[in-house]
This record gives sequence, structure tokens and C-alpha cells, in this order.
Amino acid sequence: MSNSNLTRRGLMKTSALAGAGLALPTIFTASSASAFTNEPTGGTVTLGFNVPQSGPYADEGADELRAYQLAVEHLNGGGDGGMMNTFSSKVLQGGGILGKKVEFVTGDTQTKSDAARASAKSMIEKDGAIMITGGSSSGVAVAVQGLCQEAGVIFMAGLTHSNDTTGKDKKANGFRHFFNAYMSAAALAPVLQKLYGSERKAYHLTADYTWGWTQEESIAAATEAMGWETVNKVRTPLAATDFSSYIAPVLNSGADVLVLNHYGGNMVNSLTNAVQFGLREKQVNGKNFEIVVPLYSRLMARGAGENVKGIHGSTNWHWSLQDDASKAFVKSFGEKYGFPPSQAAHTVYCQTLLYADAVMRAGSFNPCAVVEALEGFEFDGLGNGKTLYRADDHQCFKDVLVVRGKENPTSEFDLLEVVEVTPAAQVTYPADHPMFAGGALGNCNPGA
Amino acid sequence: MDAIILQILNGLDKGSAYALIALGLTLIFGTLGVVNFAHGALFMIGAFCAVTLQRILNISFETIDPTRTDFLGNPMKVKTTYVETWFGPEVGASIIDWAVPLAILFSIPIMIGIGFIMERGLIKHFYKRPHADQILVTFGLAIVLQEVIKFFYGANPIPTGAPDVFKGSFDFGMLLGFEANAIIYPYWRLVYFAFAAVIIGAVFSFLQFTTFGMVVRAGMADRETVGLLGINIDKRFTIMFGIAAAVAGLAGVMYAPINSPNYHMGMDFLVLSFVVVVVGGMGSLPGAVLAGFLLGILESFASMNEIKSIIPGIDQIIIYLVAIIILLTRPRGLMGRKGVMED
Amino acid sequence: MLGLNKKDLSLLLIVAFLALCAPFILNPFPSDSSLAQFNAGYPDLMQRFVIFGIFAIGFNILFGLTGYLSFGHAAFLGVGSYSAVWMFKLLSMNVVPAIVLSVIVAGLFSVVIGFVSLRRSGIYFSILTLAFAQMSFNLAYSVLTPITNGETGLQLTLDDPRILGASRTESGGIPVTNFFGLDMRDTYEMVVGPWAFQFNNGYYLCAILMLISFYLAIRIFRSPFGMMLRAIKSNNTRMTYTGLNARPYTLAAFVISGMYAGLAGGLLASMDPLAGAERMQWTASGEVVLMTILGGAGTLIGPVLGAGFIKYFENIFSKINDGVLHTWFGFMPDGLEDLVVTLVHPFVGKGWHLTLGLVFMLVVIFLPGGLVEGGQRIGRLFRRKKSGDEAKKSTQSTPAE
Amino acid sequence: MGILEVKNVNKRFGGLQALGDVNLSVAENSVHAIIGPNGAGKSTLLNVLIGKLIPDTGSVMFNGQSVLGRKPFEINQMGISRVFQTPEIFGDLTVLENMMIPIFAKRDGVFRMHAFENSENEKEIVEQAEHMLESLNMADARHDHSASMSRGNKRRLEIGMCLAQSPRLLLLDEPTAGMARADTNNTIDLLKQIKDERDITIAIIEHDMHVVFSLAERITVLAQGTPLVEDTPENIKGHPKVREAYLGEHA
Repeated sequence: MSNSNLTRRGLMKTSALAGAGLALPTIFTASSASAFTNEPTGGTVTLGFNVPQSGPYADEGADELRAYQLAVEHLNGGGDGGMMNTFSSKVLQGGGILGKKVEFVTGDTQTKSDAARASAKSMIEKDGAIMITGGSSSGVAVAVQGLCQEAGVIFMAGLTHSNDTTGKDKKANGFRHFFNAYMSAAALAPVLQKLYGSERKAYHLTADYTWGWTQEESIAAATEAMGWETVNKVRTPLAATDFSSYIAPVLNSGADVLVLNHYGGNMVNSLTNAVQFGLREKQVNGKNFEIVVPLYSRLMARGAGENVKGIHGSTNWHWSLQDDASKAFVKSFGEKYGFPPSQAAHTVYCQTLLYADAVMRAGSFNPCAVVEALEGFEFDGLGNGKTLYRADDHQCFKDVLVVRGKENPTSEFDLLEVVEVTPAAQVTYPADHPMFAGGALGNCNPGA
Repeated sequence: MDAIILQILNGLDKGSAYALIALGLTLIFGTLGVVNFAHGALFMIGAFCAVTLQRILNISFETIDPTRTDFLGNPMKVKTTYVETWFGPEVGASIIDWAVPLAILFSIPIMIGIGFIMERGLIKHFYKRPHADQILVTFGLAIVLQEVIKFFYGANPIPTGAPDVFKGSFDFGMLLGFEANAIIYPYWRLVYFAFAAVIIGAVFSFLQFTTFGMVVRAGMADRETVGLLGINIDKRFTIMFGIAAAVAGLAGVMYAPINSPNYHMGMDFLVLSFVVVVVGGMGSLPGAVLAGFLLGILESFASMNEIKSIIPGIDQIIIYLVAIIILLTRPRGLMGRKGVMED
Repeated sequence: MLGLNKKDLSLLLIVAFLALCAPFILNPFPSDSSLAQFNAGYPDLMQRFVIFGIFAIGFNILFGLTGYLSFGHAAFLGVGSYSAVWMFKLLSMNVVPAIVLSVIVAGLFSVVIGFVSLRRSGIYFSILTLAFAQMSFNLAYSVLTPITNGETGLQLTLDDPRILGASRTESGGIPVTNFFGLDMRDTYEMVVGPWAFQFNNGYYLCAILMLISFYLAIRIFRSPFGMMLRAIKSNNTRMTYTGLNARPYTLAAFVISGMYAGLAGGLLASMDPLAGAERMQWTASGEVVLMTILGGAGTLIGPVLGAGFIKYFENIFSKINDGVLHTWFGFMPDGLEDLVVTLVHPFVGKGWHLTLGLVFMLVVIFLPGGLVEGGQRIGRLFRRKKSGDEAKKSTQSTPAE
Repeated sequence: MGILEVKNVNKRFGGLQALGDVNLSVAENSVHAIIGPNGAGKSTLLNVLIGKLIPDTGSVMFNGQSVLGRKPFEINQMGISRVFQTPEIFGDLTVLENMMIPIFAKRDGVFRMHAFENSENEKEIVEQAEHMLESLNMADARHDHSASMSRGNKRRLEIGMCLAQSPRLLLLDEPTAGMARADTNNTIDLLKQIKDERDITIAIIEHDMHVVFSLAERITVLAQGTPLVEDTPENIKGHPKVREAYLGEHA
């Protein structure tokens, strides 16, 4: 482990006005020599890993950091190479990126858009980072993506599930590998129909902020299309810790399915409360009452304990997948850290590789060249089957997993089982889909 | 009707947690005159006492089961707990199952000990310092405590289940002549409410009917005079701090099965519990309990769809709104005494 | 000069010197040394130092002088930011109208909240302000999303109307905030040997505004008005029986400090056009309280020191990871290196909160007057040493006894 | 017609009749003492006079205007200054600043936003304050923290602060309570001096008979919330009713 110690200094634009009065003997400016922000000049290139290290998502952030370190190790030719061996593009050979050794800096987003931007800015301004990646919530992803667009660096989003990230808030310099709420809904709906029939009444509890709303909208639309009725949509405050007063009325509403559009701590608590109220043992309208958690995360499922058993949801990736790429990733991650990686770890590992690969193929670190290389890029061998980075909105289209809480887990990591792998075609939507309308990519910005 | 009864139950349940935390906070404030921002952290530590006991009971040895493999394809290690080997699988399993109730016994000495150490080691030096200093130092302590917990237990919530007997819910509706499933309420939440009532009752009767309690109450009213009578108030106040810490801790232990404990749960409750204490009136024990239940019930009602459809977002702000209204109509909260914390 | 006495003037000049030379002072380590991690002289952090300095100076006018502890000042910072971003979206990318509007809007907010909250004193006042701020935060995060853009925060987009100015630049990007054509983001870099010093337009705008704010704060502290505020803190009973109405005085102080907060919010948005709801959360209000107390409440320079201290921790300590630790302690033998890294690890990077908590406790326990008291103690120590030396000299000149 | 007229004032606290039919007239430029045993209602009466308590019935007129229902600062602006049982001064401020505040209040009224004038540059105010301190023999202590002074000096400062506003009526609530004999005598001398030098009415509530008989021109004796007698000190001394109700304890 000998990374970082970042020293080179990044430049934003230079103005002759500022500091003009301060003439000191030995001045030379390294100003407009560079063609784009933070052009790496020495033998190293610096990536900025901006993850939550404090606050409720700190564990997810820690897992992302592990994956980043693994990716950097692999890129620099260390370890067993992980998914670099299975990746369909073969330009990455373990010699760094374009011959430059990969170094990284880390920062704490605190899961606050403000703090995340401050942290990203310090990486760009102080440490000379050429690419920022990471994060564990959509608010942060959108905020940092906006910053990177303005600063002229590439943003490779971490865990962000809101439609907006590649919808109304999409940016030319930003890319998302993770799936989104629409894709969750498109993958889940057919499975739910098969399991629970097409005559169901759904009750939505939704975290009252943008991500929650886009997921609620997506799931409601997908389930209504197959015949379900949406009885009620109730917004819950983000700060809520006890959901009893929102869960209590569910049974009397005539609904027979409860959809929890919650993530993280909210999800753990609302699911725990719902199970406490015995909803799952009840019969309504002559059918068994069911609970659905559209966005599952294994790390969070662990917090809910046995309450997840038998509950369906979707996830971006799961370590129990048996394709070569997933197996290779689980092996190198597991051997290094002693436990299997989470979906957050997987997605950020992929993002790092995808960025490095794009730079290699473009032959330049220039963000505009990287954008060009990533747009419309088709690849395989990163664990989700054949994948497309669509040029229109910088969203990855790939298989989505529908999972279920396992009845008899064999270990503390073995909480979910894959029920179905929904093929990419089924979750693909047109780029001008109304749920994603209202934004524009704009032009790529190389800064400087 | 059934919806209203349900929300009253919810309110009582939420109110129990608020009241218990506020009670401890008021005890510390009333006796020692200290604004304790670390009180939420004590609640959190209480919950982690339950987590810790569960972990201790689950300490196990590993044997290799060659017939199964783990995620890397190596032979699977199977864990067996010592408790199960010592007491037999059935008794052992039920001991583990009852980890949370057992943690009550486990937590009392720990919480009282933490309370003593906090008071003697830190708080004692801050009696004569301005409230702002007390806030800063206890806030610093709260951060330190939660970061220590995070270091050992991680940031994710840790599931801590109630004993199997208390799983599921009780059907009030049948009892009151409603349809089945009209009013169901989880057993453990009922237990929590009963437990809170017992603790609150115990604290009040302790203060009301024992000489120790009388001295403390007299000290709360007029510390100097009681000191002049030659009674060592300081020692009693240390004990009160221990008791307050234990009350917060017990509230936390019992809360663990309701929502999985995480390291920042103390901070989540901190602001709310201060609002409760102030709405009740600084230094008033009955006020704290009353305000706890009042705010709990109002919060539950505000989350009803019928009410949310009239005033959108009311459930987000109800507690603060009520606090503002009460403080403007009753200058010192519901039952506050004059001159306490007014300057 | 400037209506200040000698002592205050020299304090102002020192602060001005420090603020203008910050790019040098905060960058003491050559950028290729392993201690470069401790350099804080990059635009974003320097901006934050002075902006939060303004916030804390304003808060201190209320808390330090009148003793009224507001736990909801972040709300004014938040509305300041939102108004500034709206100004960028609708009017122009010039920061002047944005800053002016943010101060005015924050001022109006503080008139309303102050008028209601100041009917109570002590902790009842604190809780009232907290309640207002939490209500603003919760609503901004959810119901008011059309105005605040909720969780994501209010950002500029490519299709903002922007009456005086273009919606997008020629190259298709979002225009940059500027001060009559001077881009806030522009940085002039001066490389001297292994050092690289960054002079950023935005920082200097903030620094000048901070100096003006600081100057006004000194004037307020020394004015009859400031004296009245201190009198309220000292003895409110005597105040009223002297025929003075405390309410307008406290309200004026509240509004002034609210406008300072609005200015800070407006500047934050001018440096980086984004306004997030978290800026209004109680933790943000608590932060400014901590800054003020940590630096030294009621002192002129204390809040600025406190603000710098906390922001330094947040931005520098959180970025130290194990890799950095290994480069620092790389000179040690391997076993020892690992041991030291393991010992330091919990306190840096994701553990920066822990260090911050410990520092809070240590400062309050050992320096009741905050960092300013620490400085005074060191100053006294030097003076004593000096006078000790002189005393020694004088005793030496006389024959030993 | 006195400068302060109390008519038919009644005040009950629950079942307790704190004040019953109090009638009192304080003549302009006189020194009027109100005495009475503990619990006689002295403090309640005082609180009524300064607007802190509103009586159930009756009226309190100062210089022809009612004081009832007015806030303390308004009553002060009418020309009533009050000295408290424990000296109420601005402990965190210097002696000079303590003296400047009432002078500002006299000049500027209840509120003025003078945020950008340097208080030291307000020459006129500073001069007045220093002059006042000189007359109190406290000029040397002007830059001291007032909290660090002796109780006698605090009392002296407090009285000085009241006088700085040239009030028409000075209300004193047990001004020598808890003082050493020497401080008490100093305070008596100060008050005598004030009486001689200024056109001012002084109403004094006092326990210490030495103080009362050294200063007062008229005395009202309160007992159980009702005025028992009102007369000159000489007559009060020999009054049998008063002896019985009050002085008896001391005799």
C-alpha cells in the first residue's frame, strides 16, 4: 500500500488580473500550458474517491473504498487482476493508465451535497484529481456531477439510483454504471405479477425526497401497467426513525401489498416495523399480505436481520452470481478482505476500470476524449452481462437482478438469493422517456 | 375510529421513548443544573448493551464442515455457540433468544458505572461553568462516544430481535368489538410501553417516598439551603446521575428490537428530547413525561393520511410547530418553574 | 483611524494581513513533501475559512454580546444561499445582486423569527430558534422542493432563463459566477521552487467582505449599541429599570447576525452555485455555536479562529487515509510503522469526527475562554519569560546574595 | 396632592390578602419611609408601584398619570428610578460604562440604534458620567470591573446610576440590607446629601430603624397589608399602636 501523497497541483483557469500586484522574484506560471483541467504531467495520475466515511452510509462508503483500492492495485499490475481478465476490452494490461501509475486521494462526502462538493473541490484544486468517483446517494451524485461538469473533470457515479442522475440532472461529464429506479420497476414488475398475480392493491410508503419520488413513480407506473391498483402513496419524513404510525393504517386500507420506497436506515426501520406489525402473517382480500422493497442492498438487508426473509426486491449485482467475471471479482475481493463485496463495491470497481479503459482507448486523459470513448461503448465481462453505455444519457444498460431475502442463510453475507436475471432489453427505455425528461447533457467540458 | 385508536397506541409508544429520555435529561438538569448533550449517547450505549450481550451469547467456536463450501469455494466453517454447548441446544437457543430482556440486568451496572465515571470525571468540573461550556463539552463527549461505538460496531444498523414469544402482534380490535385485524399492535411495543410506565413510576416513587428522594427533591428546589443543613448533596447527585444514565440506558436496551440500533441513534433523539424537555418545562419531571406523551401522540396523528392531505408536510414539522405554540402561550413550557434557564 | 482605537486598529490590520497573505501562510509545506497533506491554501478551503468566519463573526454579535444562544442560525445561511442561487438562475451571474438579495432575504427572515423567538429568553429562546430552523430544513428537504430542489440541492441548469445574461456559454456550458466580469473561479498560480501558491478571485472577494464584516463588528462592539447589548447580557433587570427596552436591542442584534449569516450563505453560493438543504439542519446551526465557543465567545477574533479550526479539521483530517499515513511513517522500521499507523488510523480519515470531539473536550476543559485564551496564555508566558529574563539580568547585575 | 398617589389598592394572592385598601400619598420633594414587620406587604406594595404587579382594585398615580399596566422601562421614563435590595448593576461592565448607560437612556429614550458611533467618542456622555463618578468619589475606579467592587460601593454606584437620570422619584428597597455598619452610614450620608442637594422625592422601604429615623420626613407603617398610621418620625416613635404592632418586637 503505497499510494497517494498527492502533490501535483491542479489548475483551473488563470487570470492575469488576480495577484498581479504581488510581484515576487522567481515567478513562473504553469498556466495555460495544459489543455484541460489537471492534465497529468508526471509519472502518475490521481483519481479522487469521494465516499461517505461518516454518517449512516459509512459502511457502504468503506466497502466502496475497499473496491477502489483493489481496482487501483489491479490497474497498477498488482494482485490477480480481478475482472480485468474477464473484461471484454483488453487494453488494460496492469501498467497503470497510459503508462502512468495510478494514485488516489480519498474524501468524506458525509452524505451531504455541500460536504461532498467541498471534498471533491479539494481533490480537484489541491490534489490535482483528474476524475472523481463514488458516493452512496443520489443527492450527492447529482451535486458532485454538476461540480465536475463545471470544473472539467470526469465524474463516474457510485451508488445512485434516482432517475434524475441520468435524467433531468444528467451531465456530459458524468456517467452512471448503477441501475436506476425505472429499471428496478421494469425488472420487478413481471416477477411480482408471476408471484402475486395481477389483481393486487399496492400501498406505497415513500421517503420524502427526490429519489423516493422517482422510485415511487416508476414502481407505481410499472405495477399499474400489469393491472395492479395503487391504493395510496404516503410520504414519510427522511428523519423518521419509527415508522409505526405510517405502517399501522396499512392493514385497514384494503391494500394487500406494501411497497417500501426507502433506502438505508429508513429501509431497515420501515421493514422491521412492518414485520413487527405482523403484516406478513395477515390475509387481505383473501390473499397473503406481501411486502416489496424495490431497491435492495445487502449491507442494509443485514441491518434488518431476519425481517428480510422472503421479501423481494431488485439489486444491481450480487456476489453469488456464477458468471466468470463475478466469480473473479468475488475471489480477488474476498481473498483480500475476507468477505464478499457488496453491490456498491462492485459498481465502483467497474466504474474505475471503465474509466481507465476509456482513457486507454482514447489515448488521452482529456475529458472530452474520455466522454467520446465511453459514449456508446459496448462491453461484457464486468458481471452484468452485455452492457451498453448509452450515448444519449450516459446510463449503463445491463441485466438487472431480482432478489429475495433468503430463508436459511448460511452466513452473515448470505442474505439474498437471485430469483431472476432480467435481461437488459427488458429494462431499456427510450432516451426521451417522460420520467427522464427535462435535462440536457450539454457539451463535455475539459476545463482549463 | 379504529385508525384513531391505532394512532393513540402509536403515540403512547413513541411517547414512551421520548418520555424516558426526557426524564433522564431532566433528572440531570434538575439536580445538577447541567445541560447534558451526551444524554442521547447514553441511550445509544444502552441499545448497544443489548447488541453486546447478544454478541457475547453468540460467541462460538468454528468447526469445518467439508460437505459445504463458503463463497470462495473453501470448505465452510460452521459456528456453534458456547452457550448452546454448555446448556444444550434448546436451553442455549432460548438464552440467546432472550438476549434483550437479559440485557436489562446486564446494562444496569454498566450504565450506572458510566454515569458515575462521567459525573466524577467530567461533569463535576462544569457545575460552575456557563451552560454554553457544558453544552460544548458534553457535545464533544457525545461525538467521542458515538465514534467509539462506530469504530467497534460499524455504521450499519445491527438487528437485535425480541424474544420469539413477543413477535407478532396483538389484536385489540377483537377485544373492542371491531373486525379482525382492525387494530393490531405488536407485542414488543406493548411491552415497551408497559416497561416505560414501570420505570417512570419507579423513578417518581423513588423521589416521592424515600428519604434519599426527598433530599434530592429539596436539593433540586434549593441546593444551597440543603447544603447548609449539612447534607452531602454532591454524593447524592452523583448517584442521581447514575440513575439518570441507567434510565436512558434501559430505554435504549428495550428500544433495540423496535429499530435496529446504529451508532448515530443518540443524535437522532437528542434534539427531539431537548424539545420535549423544554416543552415540558425545564426542571420539571412531570412536565417532561407529559410533554413526551403529548408530542408522541401529536406526531402520530400528524402522520395520518387524512391530516396530511389537508396540510402537506405537517408530519415533518408537527413537533417543532407544537413546541413553538406551547412556548409562546406558556412562557416556561407546560410545567416549568420560573427563573430556571431563563438567562 | 477609521474610528478605531489603536489596539483595535492593529487587530484589524493583523487580520487583514493574514487574510490577504493566506495563500502563502496556509501553504507552508512544499507540494512534493509528505506534509503537503496539511496545506490548506487551495481556493475552496480558503473561501470556506473566510465565509464561515463571517458567519461566526455575525453569530458572535448576538451570542457573544447579548448572551442569547440561537440554535437556528443555519436557517439564515440556508435562505441566503437559496436566494443567491435563484438570483443566478433568474437574473444574472454577477454576484453583487445575488449577495445583496441574500442579505436582504436573510434579514427579513430573521426579523420574523427573531420577533417571535425573542419573546422568550434562555433555553426557551434557543429551542424556539431551533424549532424554526428545523422546520425550514424539513420543509426545504421535502414539501418545498419546487423552490429548493430538495435533497439534491438547488443547482444551475442549462435552461435557466437568466434575464441579464446568457443561459449557456458559447461552448454549451453553464456560465460562471463573476464580479463585473471577473470570474470567481479564476485562479492565478505562482510557482516558487517546490511551492505553488494559488490566488483565487473568489477568495479575495470573500476576504475583502470578511474584512469589512470584521471591521463593522469591531465598530458594533465598541459602540454605545454594543455596550447596551453587553448590558443586556450582564443584567437585564437593571437594563429595564434604567428605562431601556431590551427587546429592540436584542432584535436588532438578532437581525444583524442574521444578515451576516445571509451574507455568508450568499457568498457560499457565489463561490459554488449550489444550495443544499443540509445547510439549514440543526447540526449546521450547532457548528457555528461550536465555532464561536471554541474560538472564544464575546471576543473579536475568537469566532474567526474557531471557524478556521473546525473547517480545517473537516477538510484536511478527513482526507488522511492509511496510504498517507504509510508515507508519513515510512521512515520507521516496518513493524513499528504498522503499529503507529494502526494507532493513528482511528483518529484520521473516517475518524476525523472522533478527533474533533476530543479537541472540543480538551479545549473546553483546559481553555475555558476558547482558543483566544490559549493565545493569551502563550502570550503571557512569553511576556513572563521576557520579564523573567529582565529580572534575571537585574539580579545578575547586583551581586549574588 | 402628592407626586405619588396610591388609592384603595387591594391585592390578593389566592386566599391571602397581601394588600388591603392601601392609601398613600407621597409629597413632592419629601423623604417618605414605609416600614412594617415581615410579611406586612412592603414588597408587594413596591412591586405595585413599579408596575411589576397589577393590583386587583385601586389606582397608582405618579405625577397625575397612572403607572398601572406600564412596563418597567416606561415607568422609568416617567421619572421613577429604583434601587434594589441587592445592588443591581452591570457586573460585566466597567464602572464608567455602568454610569454611561443611564445617561444614554436619559438622552436617547428606550431604544436607539447607534451602532456605529464609538461610545468613547460620545464626549458629552462620558463627561457627564465622569462628573457623576467624581461626585460619588468613585472616579479612580472608573475602569474597574464593577462586579469586583465592595457591596457598599456597588450600592453607591447603583444610587448614582439612578441619580444620573435626574428622576423625580427615587424608590429604595431596603438599601442597607446586608451591609456592614460603616457602609450603612456611608449610604445614609449619601442619601442625606442627595436630599439636600437635589429636588427629588425619595420613597424608602426599610427594616433598619436607624436608617429610617436618620432620613425620613414622614413614615407610613404597614401591618398585614394595610397602613396602620402615617406621621412624622417623632410621632411614630411614640405611637402606641406602632409600638404594639412593630416596634414592640425590638423594644
